[in-house]
Amino acid sequence: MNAHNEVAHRAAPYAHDRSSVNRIMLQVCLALTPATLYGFYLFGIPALLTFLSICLAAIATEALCLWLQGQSITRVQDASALLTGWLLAMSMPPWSPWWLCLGAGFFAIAIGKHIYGGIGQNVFNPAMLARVALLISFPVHMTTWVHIHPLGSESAPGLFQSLGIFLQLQPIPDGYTGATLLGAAKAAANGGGSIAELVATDYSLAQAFVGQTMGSLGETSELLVLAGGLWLLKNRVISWHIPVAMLVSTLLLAGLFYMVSHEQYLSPWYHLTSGGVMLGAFFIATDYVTSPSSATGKLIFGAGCGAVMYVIRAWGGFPEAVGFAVLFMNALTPLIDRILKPRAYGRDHRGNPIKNVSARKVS
Amino acid sequence: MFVATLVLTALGLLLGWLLGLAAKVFAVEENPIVNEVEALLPGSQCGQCGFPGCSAAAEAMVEGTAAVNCCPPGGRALTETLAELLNVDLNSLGDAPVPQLATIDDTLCTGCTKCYKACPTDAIVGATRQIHAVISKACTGCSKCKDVCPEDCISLNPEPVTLNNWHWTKPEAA
Amino acid sequence: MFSLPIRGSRGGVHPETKKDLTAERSILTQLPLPKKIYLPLSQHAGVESRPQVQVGDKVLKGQLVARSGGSLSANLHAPTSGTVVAIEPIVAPHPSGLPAVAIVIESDGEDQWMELPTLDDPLALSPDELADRVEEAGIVGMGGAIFPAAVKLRQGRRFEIKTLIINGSECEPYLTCDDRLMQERAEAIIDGTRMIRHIIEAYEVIIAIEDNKPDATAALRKAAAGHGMIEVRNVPTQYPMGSAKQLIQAVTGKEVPAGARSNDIGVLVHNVGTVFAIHQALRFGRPLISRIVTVSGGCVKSPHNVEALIGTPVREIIQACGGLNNTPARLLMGGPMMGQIIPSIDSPVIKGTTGVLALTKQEVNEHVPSPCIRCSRCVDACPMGLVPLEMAKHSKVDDFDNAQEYGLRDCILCGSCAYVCPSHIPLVQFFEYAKGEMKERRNSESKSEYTKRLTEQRNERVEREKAAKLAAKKAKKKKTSRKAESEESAES
Amino acid sequence: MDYLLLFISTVLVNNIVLVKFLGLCPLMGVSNNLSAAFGMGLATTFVLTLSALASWIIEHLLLVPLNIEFLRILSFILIIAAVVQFTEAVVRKTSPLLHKNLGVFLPLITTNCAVLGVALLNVREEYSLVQSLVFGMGSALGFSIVMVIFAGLRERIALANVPETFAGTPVSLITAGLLSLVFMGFSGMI
Repeated sequence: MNAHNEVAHRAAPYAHDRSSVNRIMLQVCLALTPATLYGFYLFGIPALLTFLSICLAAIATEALCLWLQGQSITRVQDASALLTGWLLAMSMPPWSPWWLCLGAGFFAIAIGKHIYGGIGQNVFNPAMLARVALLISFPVHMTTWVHIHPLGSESAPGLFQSLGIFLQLQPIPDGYTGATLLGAAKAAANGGGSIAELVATDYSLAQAFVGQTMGSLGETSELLVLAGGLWLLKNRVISWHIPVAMLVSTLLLAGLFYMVSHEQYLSPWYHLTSGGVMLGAFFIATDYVTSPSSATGKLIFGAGCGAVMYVIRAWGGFPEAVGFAVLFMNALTPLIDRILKPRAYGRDHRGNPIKNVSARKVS
Repeated sequence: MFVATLVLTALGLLLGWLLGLAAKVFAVEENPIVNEVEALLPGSQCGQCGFPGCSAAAEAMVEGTAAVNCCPPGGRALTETLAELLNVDLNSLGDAPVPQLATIDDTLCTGCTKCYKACPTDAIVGATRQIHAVISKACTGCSKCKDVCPEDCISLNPEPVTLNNWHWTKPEAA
Repeated sequence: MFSLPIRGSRGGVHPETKKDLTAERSILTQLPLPKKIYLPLSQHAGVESRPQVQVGDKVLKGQLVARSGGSLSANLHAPTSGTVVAIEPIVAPHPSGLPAVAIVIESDGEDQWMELPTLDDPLALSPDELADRVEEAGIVGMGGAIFPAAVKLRQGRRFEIKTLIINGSECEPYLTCDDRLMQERAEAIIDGTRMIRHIIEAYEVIIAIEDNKPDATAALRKAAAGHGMIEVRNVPTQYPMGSAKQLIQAVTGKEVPAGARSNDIGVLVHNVGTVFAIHQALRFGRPLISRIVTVSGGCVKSPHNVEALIGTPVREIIQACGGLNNTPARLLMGGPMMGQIIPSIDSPVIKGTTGVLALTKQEVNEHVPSPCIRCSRCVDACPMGLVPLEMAKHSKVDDFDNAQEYGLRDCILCGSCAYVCPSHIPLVQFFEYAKGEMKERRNSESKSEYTKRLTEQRNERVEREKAAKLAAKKAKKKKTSRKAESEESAES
Repeated sequence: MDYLLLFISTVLVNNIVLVKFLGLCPLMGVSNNLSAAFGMGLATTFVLTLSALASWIIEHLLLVPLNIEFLRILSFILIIAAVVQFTEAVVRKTSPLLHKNLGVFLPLITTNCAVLGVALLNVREEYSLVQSLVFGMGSALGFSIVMVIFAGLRERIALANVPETFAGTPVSLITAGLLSLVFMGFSGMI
């Protein structure tokens, strides 16, 4: 009678598809790889250092937190910390100093994730939380955008110079930094200048799309990010609802106001190809933990991300607002999940049994 | 100074009058909560809670001197209803006493009918000089029968697990 | 008669079917007679049936050995001739491994049938009489639901049934018992279908088969050709298509309202196995004493479908399939999605045993669960449109009200959610736990109400008795005082 | 248009809870249950709007003409207390369940610094009657929105495996801080 109790008891099903958390995380990392490599190419060795230090900090913090909570450190293998660090690195200024990188990785994992109990428990996207916290705390460092210096070009810094910049032993050379399109547009709008003029002189849509512009480490090439996102869609790692809703709502809102005034508002196409919209839509807003679970909920969530982002970009104090928008919608996610449950079989949308009892009783 | 005092007094009087009016308009008659609690309790006056009867227990629960899970016959369901009613955090409660069932050892029973008479829910069947048996469906585990049994042949045990009431345990998973 | 368009049901998963292990092999019918047969008294939905034999009695094959114990209970018959050697608790074929009382019959090797009644054409008899015979034969839902078939038929008779669906979907991986049955005994199934239709007076009959069983479809189409009103229709291959609610949706496009039965929308579903058993009972008077069982899984040497007597120990039917070539990681009754582990290889086959699976570790693919990452794959997979992740989270903290609200009340425990969960969370076990706990609470609530009523009744009675006693005492007192008075007066 | 801007600014940009850090007591106290938080939001909206209006009237028709501004805080609290008492009577009559859910926090709206804060800010900013009303309603709406959002978050956190050290109020406070961080995204808009 007792022998059977020793067998690990577990209810059905006794079958499983071959999915695992680790596999999902690594798939997302793989989808990010092309854009990341391109970022290294554009911004050279300092970018690589930024990337590595953030990822390492994230993984180390994860291990530390697991150890502190008495959990198995081998759970680092689920690669979720790597992905958080990776996404964070993608959205950081490419030549960030070492302390900013370590701090970012630590904040994302420790405050963003492990305060709530680790993987799956957090309410805000850890990567965006760290980015926003740093942006508010260190506005100068977080908006130091270097011009592109492709590997092999004359202006690209060598290994020692890169290390020097990374460790802040030497300053970033004069003339290496500038304003992004969104930043310049914001300045122009605030200063009463014409955005149309600014765009016509200094910026090109095609280059913005391909990624020949300055910006965050991995966000510049919308093309490669989009490719990675589509690959994730094809592999069913993410669903189409959030990205499509977010891009469409951005496009619609930006288009509407662009029609109102070409001078005051930036063209919707620039909105889509600048900053981290693509990265946000395909990789950040789609974070499982902090986005709604039902299809309708996802649509609303995505549309909300796009709308809040546009509102902040157009009228707020920050030129680049993907982080704020995603975090704001993260805060609304529990409500969306609660209100927009999927319709259950045999029930209407409000949860009452449907009334199609059609068979008459034979008395 | 005088003006200030006057203004404040006037203000106070005015607001007080308005509130008095509101209290009349929005008056509610409430059923004293003790009655509500007592109505929920099993009412078998079994005394397993340590109080002389259900109404005493209800009073103690409302006062907060008795835990809402002190009633074994009511079980978990009653505990939850009471916790909701009295606004008690379920997690703050200790382990509840397990409901018990009486069983009569038929090798020792002499059929004296003492237990039969003591049972508050008529859960014991049998007649004089016949072996008695407990209907588990009606037994609240109050142990009144055990106390009166001269042969000491009644024992109280938690309800056994059978195929009918077995269910999967909560997984330990994250 | 018009047919509604097939509307794909929502959710669902596509597990590896693994049906090729047994699908091409014909059913083994001539199994060696087991020495001992174990018939648990509870092989159906309701209460235990009551034994009608005593230890030492000789029984013949097909003889009634236990009678239905209540409205949802069923009769039990001796699967072979022999002697009743015990009526005692055995380890039940149930994951709990708890004891269940069973009638143990030692076979005498003769396998001698009792005298079977000669029957008129069942189609000429009245529906009620036929339903009685189905009940007499102890037939329960053979797809694993183990709900007494006669009860279902009688319930169906109280409604206007537009569509009778014969469920040949068999969506569980590995299982091919219905598939083989349909291929090899198509005529009998069609015959049984006609009888059921006759009983419930359905307007139309649809035999629904998943489109991964072309041979069975063809066989049934051929057998049904002569009889109008029976349509053999393919439904998409998708788990859990064999679940009545999903099948009804796929075939009729209608949903069964929550809390209602399929009867209410004029549909009745019977499994092909049940149909075959009904055919046997009504055509030949044979009670339900055997069934087709799929014996499969990576640990079985030669997987086959076998026609096994009810009560045969699992060990013996595995022996008939060449035995085990490995210690199985899991030994199951039923399919891998909704089946149950059995505590011992000596557990007997019961009426609802669709399959016996001995699965390797690799096939089961169990992992230590990790926390939920809210990927909502379970939400997409749920055929009922529920939110399994929230149901599990609330069940975990015993917040059953919210678990119900997120869908526990509608959950059919199909396991689609747990199958796709990348965190390997045992979602179904959470739901089983929550449902069990809620049942316990309901029971204790109703018991509490019951005992309360008993107390009140008792108090009333005690009061009455007291009052009566008091009255009697008074009367007596009066009498004695009068007596004393009279005595007094006599004295004076 | 100005009123609309004022309204939006008080709801989002200068949110009374997350930017001005007023009314944190009910934010922590009543936000563990969504329906209670919603009810609290409604009750506070009622009180805030009414007391903003009443305090303006008292200020401009009583205190200023009689030159007794030093009684401002005292008389405002008196008004607020009366409005709260009135609200409690109404809630108890109309929704006993909500009354039970809110418990002690309903009378405690009296000491909700957001209420007094709004009344005093109205005076400091020298708002007109309509502006005071808009400001009161905007603050109340902002308060309600944050209450509801926060309650949603807390219901989720209640199910999470929060480490023991942080479980309960600590993690709630951290979350409130992070939420405030998120609302900083709206800064600079107006």
